[in-house]
Amino acid sequence: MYCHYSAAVSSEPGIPSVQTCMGCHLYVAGGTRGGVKSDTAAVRAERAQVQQLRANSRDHKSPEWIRIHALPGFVRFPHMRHIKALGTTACATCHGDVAKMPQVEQVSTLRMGWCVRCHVKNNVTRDCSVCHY
Amino acid sequence: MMALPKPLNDLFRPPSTPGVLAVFSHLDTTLAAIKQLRSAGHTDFTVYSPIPRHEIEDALGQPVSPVRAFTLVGGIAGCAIGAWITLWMSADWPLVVGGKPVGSIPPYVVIMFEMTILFGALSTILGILFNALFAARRLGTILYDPRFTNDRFGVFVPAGSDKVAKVESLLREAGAEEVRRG
Amino acid sequence: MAETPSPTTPTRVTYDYVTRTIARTLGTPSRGYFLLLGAAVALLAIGIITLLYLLRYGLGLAGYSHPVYWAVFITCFVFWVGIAHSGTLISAILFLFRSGWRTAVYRTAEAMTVFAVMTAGLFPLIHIGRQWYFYWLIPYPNERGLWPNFKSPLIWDEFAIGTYFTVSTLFLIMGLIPDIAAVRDLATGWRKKLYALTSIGWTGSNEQWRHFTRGYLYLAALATPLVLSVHSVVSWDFAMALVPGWHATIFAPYFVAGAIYSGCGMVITLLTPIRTLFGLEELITVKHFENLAKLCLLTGSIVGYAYACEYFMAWYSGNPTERAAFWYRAFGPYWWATWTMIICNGFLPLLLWVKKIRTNITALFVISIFVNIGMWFERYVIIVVSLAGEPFTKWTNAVYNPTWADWGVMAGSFGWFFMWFLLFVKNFPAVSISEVKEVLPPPRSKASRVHA
Amino acid sequence: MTDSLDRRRFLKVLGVTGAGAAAVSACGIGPEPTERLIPYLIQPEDQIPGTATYYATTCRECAAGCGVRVRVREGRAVKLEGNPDSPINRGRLCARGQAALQGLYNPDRVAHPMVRNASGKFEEIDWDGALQRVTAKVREAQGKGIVFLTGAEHSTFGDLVDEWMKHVGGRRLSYEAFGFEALRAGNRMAFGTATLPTYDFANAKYVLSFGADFLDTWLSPVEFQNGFSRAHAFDAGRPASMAKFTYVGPRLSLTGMNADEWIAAKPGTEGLLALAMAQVIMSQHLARVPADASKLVSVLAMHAPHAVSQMIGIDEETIVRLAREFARSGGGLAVAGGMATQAANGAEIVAAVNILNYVVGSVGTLVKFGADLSVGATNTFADLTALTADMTDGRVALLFVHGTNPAHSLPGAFQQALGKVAFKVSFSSYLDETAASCDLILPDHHPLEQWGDSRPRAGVIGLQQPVVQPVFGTQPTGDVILKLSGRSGTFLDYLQAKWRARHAANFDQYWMDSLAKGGVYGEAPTRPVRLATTAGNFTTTFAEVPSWGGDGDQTVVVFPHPALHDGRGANKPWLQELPDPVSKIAWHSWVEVHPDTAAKWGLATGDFLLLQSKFGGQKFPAWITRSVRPDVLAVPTGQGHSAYGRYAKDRSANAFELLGGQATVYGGRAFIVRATASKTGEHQRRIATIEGNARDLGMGTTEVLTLARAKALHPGDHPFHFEETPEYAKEAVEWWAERQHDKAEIGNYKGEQPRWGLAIDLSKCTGCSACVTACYAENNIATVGEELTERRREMAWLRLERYWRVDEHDNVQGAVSQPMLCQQCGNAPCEPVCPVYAAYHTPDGLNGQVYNRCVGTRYCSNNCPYKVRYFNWYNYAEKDGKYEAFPEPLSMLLNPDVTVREKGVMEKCTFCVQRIRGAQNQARLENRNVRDGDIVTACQQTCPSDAIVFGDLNDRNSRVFELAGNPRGYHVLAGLNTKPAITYLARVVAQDTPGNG
Repeated sequence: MYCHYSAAVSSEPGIPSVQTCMGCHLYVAGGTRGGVKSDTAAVRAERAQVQQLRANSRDHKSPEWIRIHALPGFVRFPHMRHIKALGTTACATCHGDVAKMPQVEQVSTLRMGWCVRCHVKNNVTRDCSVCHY
Repeated sequence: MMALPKPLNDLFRPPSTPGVLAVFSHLDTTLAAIKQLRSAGHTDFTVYSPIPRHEIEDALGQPVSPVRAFTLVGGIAGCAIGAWITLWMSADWPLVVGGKPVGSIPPYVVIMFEMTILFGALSTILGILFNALFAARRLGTILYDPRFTNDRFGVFVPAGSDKVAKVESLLREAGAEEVRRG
Repeated sequence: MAETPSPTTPTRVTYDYVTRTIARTLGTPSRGYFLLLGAAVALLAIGIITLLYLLRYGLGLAGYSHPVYWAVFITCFVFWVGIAHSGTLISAILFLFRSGWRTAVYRTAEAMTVFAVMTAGLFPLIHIGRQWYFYWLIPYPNERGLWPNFKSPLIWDEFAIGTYFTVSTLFLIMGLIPDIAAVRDLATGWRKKLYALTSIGWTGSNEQWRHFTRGYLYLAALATPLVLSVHSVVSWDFAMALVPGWHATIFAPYFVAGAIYSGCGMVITLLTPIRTLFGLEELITVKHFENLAKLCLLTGSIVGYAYACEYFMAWYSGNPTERAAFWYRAFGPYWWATWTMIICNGFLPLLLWVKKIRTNITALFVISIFVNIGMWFERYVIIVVSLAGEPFTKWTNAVYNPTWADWGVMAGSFGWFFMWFLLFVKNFPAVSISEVKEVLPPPRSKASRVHA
Repeated sequence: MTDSLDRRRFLKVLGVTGAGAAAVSACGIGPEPTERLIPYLIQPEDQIPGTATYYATTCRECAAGCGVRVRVREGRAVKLEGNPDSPINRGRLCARGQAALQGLYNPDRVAHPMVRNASGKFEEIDWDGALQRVTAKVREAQGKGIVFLTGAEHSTFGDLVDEWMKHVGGRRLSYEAFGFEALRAGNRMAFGTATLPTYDFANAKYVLSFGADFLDTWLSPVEFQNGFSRAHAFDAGRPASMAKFTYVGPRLSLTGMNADEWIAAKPGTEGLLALAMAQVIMSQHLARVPADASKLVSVLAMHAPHAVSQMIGIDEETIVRLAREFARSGGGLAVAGGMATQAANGAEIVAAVNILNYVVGSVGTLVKFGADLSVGATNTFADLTALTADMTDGRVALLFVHGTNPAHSLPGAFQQALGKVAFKVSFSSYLDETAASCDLILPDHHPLEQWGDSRPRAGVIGLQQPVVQPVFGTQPTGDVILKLSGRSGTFLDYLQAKWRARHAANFDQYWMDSLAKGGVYGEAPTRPVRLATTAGNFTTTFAEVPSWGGDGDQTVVVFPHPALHDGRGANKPWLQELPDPVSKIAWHSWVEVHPDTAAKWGLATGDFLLLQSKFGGQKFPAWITRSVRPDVLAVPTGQGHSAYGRYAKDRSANAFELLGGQATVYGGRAFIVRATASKTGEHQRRIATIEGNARDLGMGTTEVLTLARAKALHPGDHPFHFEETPEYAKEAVEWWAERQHDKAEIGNYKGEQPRWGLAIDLSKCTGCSACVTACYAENNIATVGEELTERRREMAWLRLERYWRVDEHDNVQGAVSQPMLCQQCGNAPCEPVCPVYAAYHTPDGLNGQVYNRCVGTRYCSNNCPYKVRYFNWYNYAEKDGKYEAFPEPLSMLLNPDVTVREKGVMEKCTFCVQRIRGAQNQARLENRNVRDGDIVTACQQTCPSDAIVFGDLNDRNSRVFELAGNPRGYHVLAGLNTKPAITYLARVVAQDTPGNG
């Protein structure tokens, strides 16, 4: 919600501006595991990336994000309605527990059958033109 | 003839049965032979002919083939399947088109009909194959002559060494142009 | 079955003669045969190249123009399905009617059926906009949980054509088995192996015949309603729509008759060369052609009557749109197509009342060609002209012209059909051996007497 | 497993999918190619991704100065909509305004400064270098003649230019191809003021136009259309009645075809008619005539009906009848001065019409002086000819051109004259004819990229602000001039300074408000006018039918194209593909020929006709129509560009070539010439949609009522009842339908869900086609180009069908325009035939079309009686494809809320379902239901005459529900029992013999 600032109010969640990132990473250097300092490759890589980010914001360069959760062009997924209905904690149902991922990966298929099953489970419309137009 | 894996071999090439094969060049002589064989108490002999002749059927007096049962069952099953897929699939994700009911019978009748025909036909074929196959299994591998598909009739009588001679003479008298043992 | 030598076959024709004459047709092909085959393959190549273009760039290459959204492809589809019908008619319906003359011609007709359906089946796939999603029309369980719409006549089509193809193929193979066995017992070398395999151990024993004849009867009994249903279903593609000129209850019988009409035409077109090429004059006689001609005459007359009906109803109903549609058809920009069809299908068959023409094979051959042309145009008129002159919104009326893409695919379809047909007649008995024998007097030691 | 390893594998996978996507994208299968997202550095606070932001600015497509709101998504301008605050267009917009976006994102824009090198080719140059050159040139040209040529620039930018010119000792001229000299001269002649009044169409009781095309090109079309439809609509909040509209002119323009009656007076004699009517009114005391009009009696007497009817070609009775109708209406408004009357005696015609207005007392009530529309405030054509002369004689050393393209609209003389000018600088953003013959191009920002303002009339100032980042390396000319004149600051500072001067107190607040509202909107005080002494002295040109310049035997009228105007719209595919409202011809030009004339020459529609005037010759394909006088040929401008871009270049012919370079006595330009016409033997395959009249073509689709009949209607009446299912079938149909709908449990059949519907009032619709372009813009509809248009493959989801209204003698009286779009049928024939449910009925009553499910059997279109489904024959979005519809950067204006359809897919109108869902989402967020009016379809939003209303038919209180119950309402092809969701309200004609049975 802090990073994806518009997820609750708009169909697009929005990606954080570098400014937003620095909001935390000015202080958070990364690389702690549950408060315990550790020194695995993973942690080193993490630190490196935070350094990179800081460098970026210093010389006003934008980092390049790679889109993991991509839907085809003919599908509409209004984020705000899902959050409105399921609450902000519901992000995990599709995106998984991102907080615990060293490297974000796609946890759900994001395929139509997957969407539909959830819609049926929660007894919301299955009308085609709700997502496809 | 090519080799087959063991189980198939058992099925398609049953062990050979000893007996006598007679070749006839005329229909009436063949019929005569059949009559005499039956009167002599032979039941399980085989008649070869290039075409199906009702005289032979009559002479043999066998019951009507059970294939028709296959056809009936297949047809009914097909119709049922047709009804099921149409109705169930429409109901599975109900969508209204043209203001018509989700499960509207009239258009589905077409599907049911086509499925009836399809399954009826398929099961008929199976029926023929199975029955022919089982008959072959019962009779075992018996003598055959290539001319039977052209213009000759044939009669094969399974017979142990004891009866062979009797059968041979019987067939000769009936008018066989050639008699072989196997 | 007819004991006495049927008039269609001279007495010197014996079982042996039949077997050998027909087996001879499988001998080494002549140069003429290879020329024909080459031509067919060339046509097919043209079709395939065109198809690749359509796939890459889109259907826009064809002549379609709003509101004519169905055109030559669907025309060809209906044309080929129609061709298919006479085959099953001759092999199944006439079998049930026990008409002896069918035996000599039904194998060719049946092969024609199978290959015609194979050809027809391609067009719905070619003509859709996203050919690579054709399988969405098939009800298969999928991740999305979607099913096709069984209310759509196109799905009926898919089922009807699918069933028809399966059943007619089985029917053909069934009839072939005893004959393959016959040629197996004469053949040598690789062909013997092929036939040994394909005749699945046929010996002609009484047990086999017993089940075979029964089964064959039931298949025929199933094929008969099927053949009538298939073209009805195809006709409903149009009759179910509200386009004036399509939306008519007469369509099913009208289409079935037309189909058999065109089918018989095609049979004549195919038999004439085969007969001379393979020297089957003894087995396929003028009598056969005359009977086919009579079928043409009958069905042709029905078609002619249907035309008359359509126009009468358009006038009699007093429905302005109906009237407009048929006026446009006869006197609009497509008058030439309409009159071609009316002359070829309505008036040409009337010539067959004359026995002289009916029994003159050359004449029949020429007429049969025109029958095919006429029937192609009938479908063209029904489909294209009805859409082009759609009287509900005259504002959008437009004249449509086919392009090279339309013709290319159509040529390909003919190549595809004839390739299969030619390959078939050279590798399998094009005339039924066993059934031709059935109408011969069986060999007897004493002078033949008629049994009850 | 370490995450670095993870990442490498991850990237590899991505690479693979990417490649795969590329490989199969040819036939449109496979996953979306990998996206790489670049975040903002600093978050812009007014931008929410996925949510549109609107910015108010001013439309600069013509000088009317309509206010617009720009819909911006993720930094891209995706749609223009009228600004409701603007008193001029009241939230409406015309097709040209809608298409402004395609000017902004036009692929043929000049991306950077260019200079002509020694070899005569243009080469790129950096801004500093360019500016240095100009400064140098200015220095050396001082005293030798410096001229700055602009379009109609009544704005702060104009002031800046003037200042600079004064400073460097040059002069500014403003030029519009279609000036209003006749109008101004006529006003001076009649009232002694050369200003342009405002016309209050809304309150008129009778509208009489003498060739003034106030609905398409005259002065302020959107404003006038809005007003006109209020007056002319059958029941727009008034006791059921309407103002009759009579059109006098040689041909039916978009304006003309909306007339209830067409008086096809001989061209040039409109003035006579006006005077004759005035004479009747005065002599018969039909109105309270102002006292000072008495001095006209003698003049008018000379023009009594019996004296002039011969010349006009209209019989006396008609003239008298018109005079009576006009005067008795008690609110007659006569307008004159369109291109059709701008010829030798144009000023007199206007003067005469002014007199007509004056005698019925409309001047000051409906015709209000004081506002002085700045559209006409350009230099006269005479000034331009003078300039041309100066240039030819080398009295101009340095020429600046901005916002106008004289080389196209002034071919011949000006073209050659350009050659004589030592150095020419163009600020054009496109490589148009003028720019092409300049030495230096300093491309200007598009109006949507820069600051500015415009003063369309006294009291109204439209403010113009940049709504997107500049698309190319252009620079706003304002800044450039400031730099050149060595002044500090940007044009914004200059602009604000000027505004501060006007309103110093609490400026920042004032500025912010103006920005939000899109400008300051005040009322100009009406200035009373009296007849001038010159009012009566008409030249003898009225004595005989005027002889136009040139010899030829044909009278050729050159008129502005409603969409392309003087040609400035020619490089916008939307406008090119928009069928002309009258002829329905797209992508090329034409000449209008009357059937009688055509028969005489053995001419068929599509045959090319060579028009040869004294000044030039051009070929046009003939369009044979009854909407033009037999003795007149009419040709539109707009096409025939020799440069300007891929869509405009070498397309058809330039009608300006036919016109002379000589100014008329009142300094205007004659748009009527004599010419000879000859067949060339060439033929254009498809030129227009079929001709025909409402009686036979519109059967079952178009309904027209006489005023008398309409007045007689009471609520609950069903005059079109015969259109419904015939009695004998009704019972059966009803029974069946009920059974069906009961069984169809889901869907809107029980009225629980909304049923979206539309009401279209044919009495309001003028056929201006703004909705068509709006639909293109909103729904990412592909433009297919001339070749495919000829093959009937236009994609316009919303098309306008034009049906002639004819009298019993088959003479065209006018036309009915009917917007035809998907009717969203309740029993949609297209749905059941789709084998894959791509076409189906949504629960809220839409006729849904799921593009990604469609396999393209096209059965639905065959089964659609309205033929409103369109098929993607090619992949119009294919990069560099032969038929690519959105070449970079045009693709930037694609609406992100709408799928771009792929090859092989059927598409159609779905009532802007994206807007419906958007509104529903918003309502859900605010825990409320969608209110009536929340959802506005693109066509409804832009419609200048408010003819379209969208809403929920199941909501008893919605506007659309009320309209659907209107006795004038009917469903197209109701007999088919398709139960459409669109209700059309029959066109009412204020005439006894409407052309529809």
